[in-house]
Amino acid sequence: MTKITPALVKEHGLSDAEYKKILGLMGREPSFVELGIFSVMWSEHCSYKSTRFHLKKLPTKAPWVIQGPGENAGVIDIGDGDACIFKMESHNHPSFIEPYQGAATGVGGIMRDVFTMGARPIAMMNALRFGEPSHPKTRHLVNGVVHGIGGYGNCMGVPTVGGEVNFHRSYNGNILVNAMCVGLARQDKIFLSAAKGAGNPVVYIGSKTGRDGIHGATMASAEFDDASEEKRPTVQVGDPFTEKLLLEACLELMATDAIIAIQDMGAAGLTSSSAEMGDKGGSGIELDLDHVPQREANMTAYEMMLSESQERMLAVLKPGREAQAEAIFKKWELDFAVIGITTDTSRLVVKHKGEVVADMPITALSDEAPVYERPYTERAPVTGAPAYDKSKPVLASLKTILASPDMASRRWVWEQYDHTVMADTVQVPGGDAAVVRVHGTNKALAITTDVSPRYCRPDPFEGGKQAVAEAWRNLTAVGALPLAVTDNLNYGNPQKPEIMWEIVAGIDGIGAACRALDFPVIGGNCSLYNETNGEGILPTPAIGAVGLMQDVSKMATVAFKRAGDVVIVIGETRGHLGQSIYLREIEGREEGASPPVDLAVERKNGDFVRGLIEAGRVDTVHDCSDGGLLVAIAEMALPRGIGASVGLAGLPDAIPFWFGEDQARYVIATPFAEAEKIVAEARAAGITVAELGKTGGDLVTLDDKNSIAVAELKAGFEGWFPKFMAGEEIPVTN
Amino acid sequence: MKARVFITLKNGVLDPQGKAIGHALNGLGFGSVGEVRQGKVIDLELSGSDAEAAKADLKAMCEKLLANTVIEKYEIELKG
Amino acid sequence: MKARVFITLKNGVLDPQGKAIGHALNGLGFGSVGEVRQGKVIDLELSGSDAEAAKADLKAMCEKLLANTVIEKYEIELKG
Amino acid sequence: MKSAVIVFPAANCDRDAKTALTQMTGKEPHMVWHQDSELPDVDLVVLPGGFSYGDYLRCGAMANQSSIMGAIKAHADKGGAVLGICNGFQVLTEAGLLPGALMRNAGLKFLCKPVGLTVEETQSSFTRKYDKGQEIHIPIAHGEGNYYADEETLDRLEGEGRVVFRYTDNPNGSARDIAGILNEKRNVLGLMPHPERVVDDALGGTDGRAIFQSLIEALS
Ligand SMILES: Nc1ncnc2c1ncn2[C@@H]1O[C@H](COP(=O)(O)OP(=O)(O)O)[C@@H](O)[C@H]1O
Ligand SMILES: [Mg+2]
Repeated sequence: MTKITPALVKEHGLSDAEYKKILGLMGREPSFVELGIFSVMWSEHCSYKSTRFHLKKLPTKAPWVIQGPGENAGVIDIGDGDACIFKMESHNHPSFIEPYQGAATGVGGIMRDVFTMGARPIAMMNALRFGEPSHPKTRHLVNGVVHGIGGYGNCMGVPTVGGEVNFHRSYNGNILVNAMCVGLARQDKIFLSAAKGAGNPVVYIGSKTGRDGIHGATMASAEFDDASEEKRPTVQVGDPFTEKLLLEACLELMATDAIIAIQDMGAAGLTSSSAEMGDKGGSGIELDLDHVPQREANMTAYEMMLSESQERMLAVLKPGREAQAEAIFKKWELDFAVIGITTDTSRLVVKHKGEVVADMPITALSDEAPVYERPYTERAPVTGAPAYDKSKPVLASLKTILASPDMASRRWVWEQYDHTVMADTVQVPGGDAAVVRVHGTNKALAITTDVSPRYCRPDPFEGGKQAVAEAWRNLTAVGALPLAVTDNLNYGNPQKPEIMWEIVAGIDGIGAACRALDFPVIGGNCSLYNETNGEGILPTPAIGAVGLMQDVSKMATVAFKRAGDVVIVIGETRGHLGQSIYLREIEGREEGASPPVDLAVERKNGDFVRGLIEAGRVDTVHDCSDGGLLVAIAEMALPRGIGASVGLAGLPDAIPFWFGEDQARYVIATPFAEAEKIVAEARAAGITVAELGKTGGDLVTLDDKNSIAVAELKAGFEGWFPKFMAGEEIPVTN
Repeated sequence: MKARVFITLKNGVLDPQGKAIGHALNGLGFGSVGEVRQGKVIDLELSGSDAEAAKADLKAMCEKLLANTVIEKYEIELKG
Repeated sequence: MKARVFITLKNGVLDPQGKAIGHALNGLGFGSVGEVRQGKVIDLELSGSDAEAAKADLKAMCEKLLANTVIEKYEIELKG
Repeated sequence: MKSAVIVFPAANCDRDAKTALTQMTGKEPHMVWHQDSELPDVDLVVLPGGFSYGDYLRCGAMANQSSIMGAIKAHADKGGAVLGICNGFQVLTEAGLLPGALMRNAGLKFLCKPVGLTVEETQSSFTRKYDKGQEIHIPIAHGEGNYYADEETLDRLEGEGRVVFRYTDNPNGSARDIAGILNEKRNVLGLMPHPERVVDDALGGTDGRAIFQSLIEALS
């Protein structure tokens, strides 16, 4: 028997106080296997010990929420007996170590979270943050991550329809890879993870267990230093072919009524899946590891319990249904084994080679897991409007901004993702939100992921609000009614009070916005300790969100469609340059207050715009965010090469007007007669609105004076990414 | 000079391709086939004639580019 | 028994992957690198001990599945 | 027209093929499991796109070993129509039902985008509803669509009017810009682009329809 020494306890990431608590709960010294189980279940990754207290403050209820946080994914009602199931999750640390496999297994993991609930995945998104383009590692990481996401998602036959890519030096040593999966199910066919009842068989499905990623879960909760690149554990390798079989086999089994509970094996594999299922069902679980399908010889109980081999699921069946289930998995050529039974003891008992290697109360792993109200130090938000050079020419700045790393087209990325498979993608990447039809109907789901990390360091609260508001705005801009949110909270080390403050304020900001916009949080994921050598990332609370369109034929897109349309901006432009793209790209400074979000105005303006789209009165809409008004207009001109002539009489300061990042704004374009009515209606409703000019020609013209060719803007916009990647190394391939 | 570099997955690292190939071969009636692992072979033409220098170069190429040493190992063969 | 099968592109068939690797190696400062070709190596465990029979089997596996003889050639190595 | 779609493990465009066939013919196709050894009585067999067997080893290589392949060859021998889309095209070359091979894209990247094609041949049951020389747009989604055959084979394909679709702006390095070819008897077509993704107005184009309309006219 391995002796439990203080050093071993420390290696497992458990503090002295936590170990003392374990001794108390067990009433004895834990075995080595038990120590391993505690270490993963009490890790930040599985227990949310630093954030649980604060996450409780998020609004999670609405009449259309079928399942909020607490299950593998959240579920919402989208009418007609249909349900939409979605979740977002990070795979940050593994992707930094091995970008291809890290990103690929991230995609595989989040898909399992969604199909384990009975949904067929219909769309994938990914929110990516990399270090500065000039950092020697960046290109390699971009290349590997994009190939990994495509390699896995394309093979699964699920369209990857959008996401985000940002570059910032704070991610130089710690990239973020957040993947989101959206699935569809019937409301009467949703599967949960509560292993209710005693005497039911516990079955193992999928790939064999190997020594993959042992301690991955604890690794995901520990800070990096330069040496950790050498100490890396066995990286998990994704097998999308097996996952595709697993998906089809699970859906086939779910069509029967053999399942009591089912849960994917994600981080901390067998340990967390069995403990969570027992915990939720209020029952005990007894496992016999001798029956676990094994890929390698001589695996120990410790290794099997902690393995993070991919493409595996655990299910509890109704007694007597084993043969029926086995036949399905054999047909799909997957491993299937009965490895245990549920009990009425509320204990997790693990046997190996005839010996009991672990025997512990399940509540010790769940309810009793530590929860910390970590101390935090409030910091006043950065305030003030930064100075700027009034002499800079507006159109030259526009061109520079459109060709800058954070603003340039992401076509290089999304053309490597199959975004049209399943033949329901009605809005492809590049617009405000992806739109995917509900197969065989006229309904559609709009999907987006958003956060502006540059707003979140100067003002974590407003940054959190803004992330939600922007997601809501993007869904609105295509004509969808925003329904719910899944968050992915990426932050630094919560044991530092100044970082803990960023987390707390960020969650408060998200909560405030979600409440004001009727936009409940139905799931999420926290990734903490994102720092290298003591330097934290920008706070990055990514928001994934889904909205519903009743009639997809009314969908709006960003592209100008006709010459002669009137260009209108809805919402007030004050010229907020603080933390703007303009200031950073043109003046080289990250300064000033983050733009505040007035949630009441946000809602009013958005509801107004959505009403126009739903009524079929407007088909051309773009939300106005990163880069400001003129950038939004240019982005509407680029897709079809239709220009516009815009201006506003009596502008005192052109630069803040055209490039300020005031919130709650939309640009729309519509024929004259309709435009007149819309402006009048907006004014009557107390909504700020301005006519800026007309579409047409192949130039963007400002104040009837200066022009720039749309083609010239487009060359820069489309050119940056391919040029950046051209110094590219060889794509990772099989 | 000609060199051949083999790049194979480290022991213990899952090899989905190898697994699928083994499965297919069994299915085709090749019952004698046990574990299968797939790797890459890279054939290079090298100028110069110093074998030791070439080996050192090849090693550097593997570490820097050819192998993903997180999951792969490599072998180098010089063919004079 | 262990066997190793090499599958490489036939001469004359363009190998974009090999070309890209060569280009990248040159770019990394390995100026001595000339032509590069990439292929596959497949390692198999075989039961049985008859080397001749194993070779015949391996040849059949290559023809049937492992290689696409329109573009690829193969070599077989038995390692006892 | 009666049709069947072969279901290979992970050939994930089988549902898309089914949807398009149902929409175009008004009849659901038979979905045929790869381990079956017989085909139902059909006029058209579709080998769908996707990643059969994960594209492990070589695209299409393992699918070609399925039990159903014998029946597909027999169907083709008897003059029955066979349509291989993307991965299905790769399977058909592996099976020897079409000449040549599909190699990794010259740019080494998977590419998903609409591409321009010219219809080179209308003398086939697959393309009679197009105009000769017509330019159409159909999406591709593949990492290995770089068509290769030796010069002699290419000359023969051209000479016999078996190059059916050519890229207007070659995305993958294919020999002579080839996007789709026929077998000698002109009853087997393989193409890399996905016509089943452009039969519905909501999806940004309908240029794929004419393939199905041609088949309906020719086979009904
Ligand atoms: N930031 C968050 N906001 C809301 N819910 C969260 C958040 N983080 C985690 N959750 C919820 O906690 C539960 C456990 O999350 P997680 O361990 O990531 O699930 P899984 O193991 O299935 O991936 C999930 O229901 C998840 O939605
Ligand atoms: Mg889960």
